[in-house]
Amino acid sequence: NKREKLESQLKDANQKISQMVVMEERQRIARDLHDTLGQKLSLVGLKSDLAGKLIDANPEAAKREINDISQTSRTALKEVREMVSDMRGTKLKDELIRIEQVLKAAEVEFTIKDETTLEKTPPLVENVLSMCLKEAVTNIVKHSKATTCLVELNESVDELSIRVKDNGTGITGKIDPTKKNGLRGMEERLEFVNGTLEVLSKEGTELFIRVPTVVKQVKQEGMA
Amino acid sequence: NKREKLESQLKDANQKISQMVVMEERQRIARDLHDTLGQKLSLVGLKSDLAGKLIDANPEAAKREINDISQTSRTALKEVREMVSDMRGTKLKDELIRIEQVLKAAEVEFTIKDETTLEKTPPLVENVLSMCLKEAVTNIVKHSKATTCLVELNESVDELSIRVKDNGTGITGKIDPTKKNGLRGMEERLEFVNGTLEVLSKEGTELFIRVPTVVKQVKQEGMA
Amino acid sequence: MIKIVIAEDQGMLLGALGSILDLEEDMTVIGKAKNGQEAVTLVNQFNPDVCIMDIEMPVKSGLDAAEELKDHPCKIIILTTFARPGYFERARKAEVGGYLLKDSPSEELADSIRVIMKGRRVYAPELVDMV
Ligand SMILES: Nc1ncnc2c1ncn2[C@@H]1O[C@H](COP(=O)(O)OP(=O)(O)OP(=O)(O)O)[C@@H](O)[C@H]1O
Ligand SMILES: Nc1ncnc2c1ncn2[C@@H]1O[C@H](COP(=O)(O)OP(=O)(O)OP(=O)(O)O)[C@@H](O)[C@H]1O
Ligand SMILES: [K+]
Ligand SMILES: [Mg+2]
Ligand SMILES: [Mg+2]
Ligand SMILES: [Mg+2]
Repeated sequence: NKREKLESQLKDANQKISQMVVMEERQRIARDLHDTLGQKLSLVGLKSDLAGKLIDANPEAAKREINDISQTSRTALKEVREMVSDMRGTKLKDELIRIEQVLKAAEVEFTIKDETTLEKTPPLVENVLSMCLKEAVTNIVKHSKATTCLVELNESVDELSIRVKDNGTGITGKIDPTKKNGLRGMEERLEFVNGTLEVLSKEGTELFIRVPTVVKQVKQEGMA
Repeated sequence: NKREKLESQLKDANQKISQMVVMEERQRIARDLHDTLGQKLSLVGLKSDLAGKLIDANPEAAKREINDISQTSRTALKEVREMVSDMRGTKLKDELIRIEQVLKAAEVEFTIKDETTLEKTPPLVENVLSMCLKEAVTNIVKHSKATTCLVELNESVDELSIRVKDNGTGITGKIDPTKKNGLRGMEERLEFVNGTLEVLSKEGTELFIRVPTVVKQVKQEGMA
Repeated sequence: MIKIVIAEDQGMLLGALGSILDLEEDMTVIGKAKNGQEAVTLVNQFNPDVCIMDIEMPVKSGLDAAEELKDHPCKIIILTTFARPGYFERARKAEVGGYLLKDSPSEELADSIRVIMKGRRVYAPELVDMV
């Protein structure tokens, strides 16, 4: 069967690409790690030895070493945190804080209803949702002339949803998909985690974003 | 045109998967980093403050804290080192040096003919080839009773090849694929980069490994 | 007395290494360099017994300096944090006395220096493994 053969080739190809990409990414991270952390951890090791030796003969010098250790380890920790947060993408709860600030600055009245714990939400999904929320609010500020914005997050057994509603002009006119990336980008990334986007334009604009709780990595259906 | 449409869908799918995989991999590494390094660095920070405070009142207790710091920082670095080495994969030229040392230690006379620059070889291919070379030489040391080993590397416009030849017993008897992983693992990984493995057993053992230089991410021929 | 020159571009590390080795009774640090070029100059000027080198430094790397000092009687010890492809091989070819981890405990570092002074070579397995 031609179609089956094709699908299996596709699966193979995907697997190869995945592994290749993972390796390249690891190498990049390895390089980063090397330069920032190795040096600082070596320094802490050496200085602790030094402090140990100085403690009886010269307690003041030992204190200075210990002080350096404290500083160095905290700088290193900060670097690790930054690296980790870069790698992890944005948490949804952080994005909520950010959009609150953005809307406040734009003098749009903000209401939020958040019933989610996000306990079982995979990081990838959170990342995609954060990105969607960010774009939705950017659009409100840029295009809607709205005075209010409502964000509603819900979690059920099998799905997570976000509603973003404004009382502005609504989406008027045709969207030129070759020029505008925001809404299309949202759709594409959502598709990625089997999610959907609905856009309603009536008494303002309403976006309804839904993502199933169990993420399937590859959509096999309807490929050919 | 159906076939063209299909190929473009395939390309899209591959791109999406790559992105997803990178994100997941980053998040996995981020978690590891956070757990291993974050913890230890926090501990070092706390203990250094404690040691600073103890130094006058109780220098012996301060020494114990300092000792912990020394241990903790070195363990952390060891963990980073292991993570980096897991992440990095092996360069072929490095593996060549390593096998030279291994064969020298095993008192097998080693000849190498290397005409390659590997300038255009993708890291994944290099990694697979290094792994094959490592296994081939491990087998020679473990099984062959050989006194000589020849490794020949060649690069042409469209392929990279490695020949590994020993003057030992040759492969005798049947290989039980449920128990032996080395040769099978080589084949599997080579397949991954569209490569092939030939095994000859005659006046010793000869492995011939070939990988096309232009790694097509997806085999386009015979697709539809 | 074992006379030592240290080359390391990270200031705090240079200071800590210097102090720690100076505390050993049979060792004295006679010079500190911030790069490979300064290290070569100090070694030629003061003829130390041992020169401890970081690898990645500005102006001239520790490996370049080690190669330059290959025929000098001073024993070179390379200190590094992670294995990088090709580094070990270069160190070996430059016939360095030691190729050690920067974070090796200071007792171990001092012991290695004494062993290397007797003409033996000491390579950290963590760095050799990954060649
Ligand atoms: N909340 C909204 N209120 C009113 N109009 C909107 C709203 N959101 C989107 N639009 C309209 O839909 C168009 C498409 O939005 P989209 O986010 O895809 O592109 P963009 O914001 O113009 O550009 P980009 O996001 O690429 O910077 C906008 O140009 C705007 O006319
Ligand atoms: N160079 C060789 N000379 C002689 N016999 C060999 C050689 N290479 C492989 N063999 C034989 O082929 C068998 C299969 O090799 P293979 O590498 O697949 O498994 P293994 O080395 O026994 O186990 P593993 O690699 O999983 O540790 C070996 O058990 C050995 O009998
Ligand atoms: K001294
Ligand atoms: Mg937009
Ligand atoms: Mg084997
Ligand atoms: Mg340096």
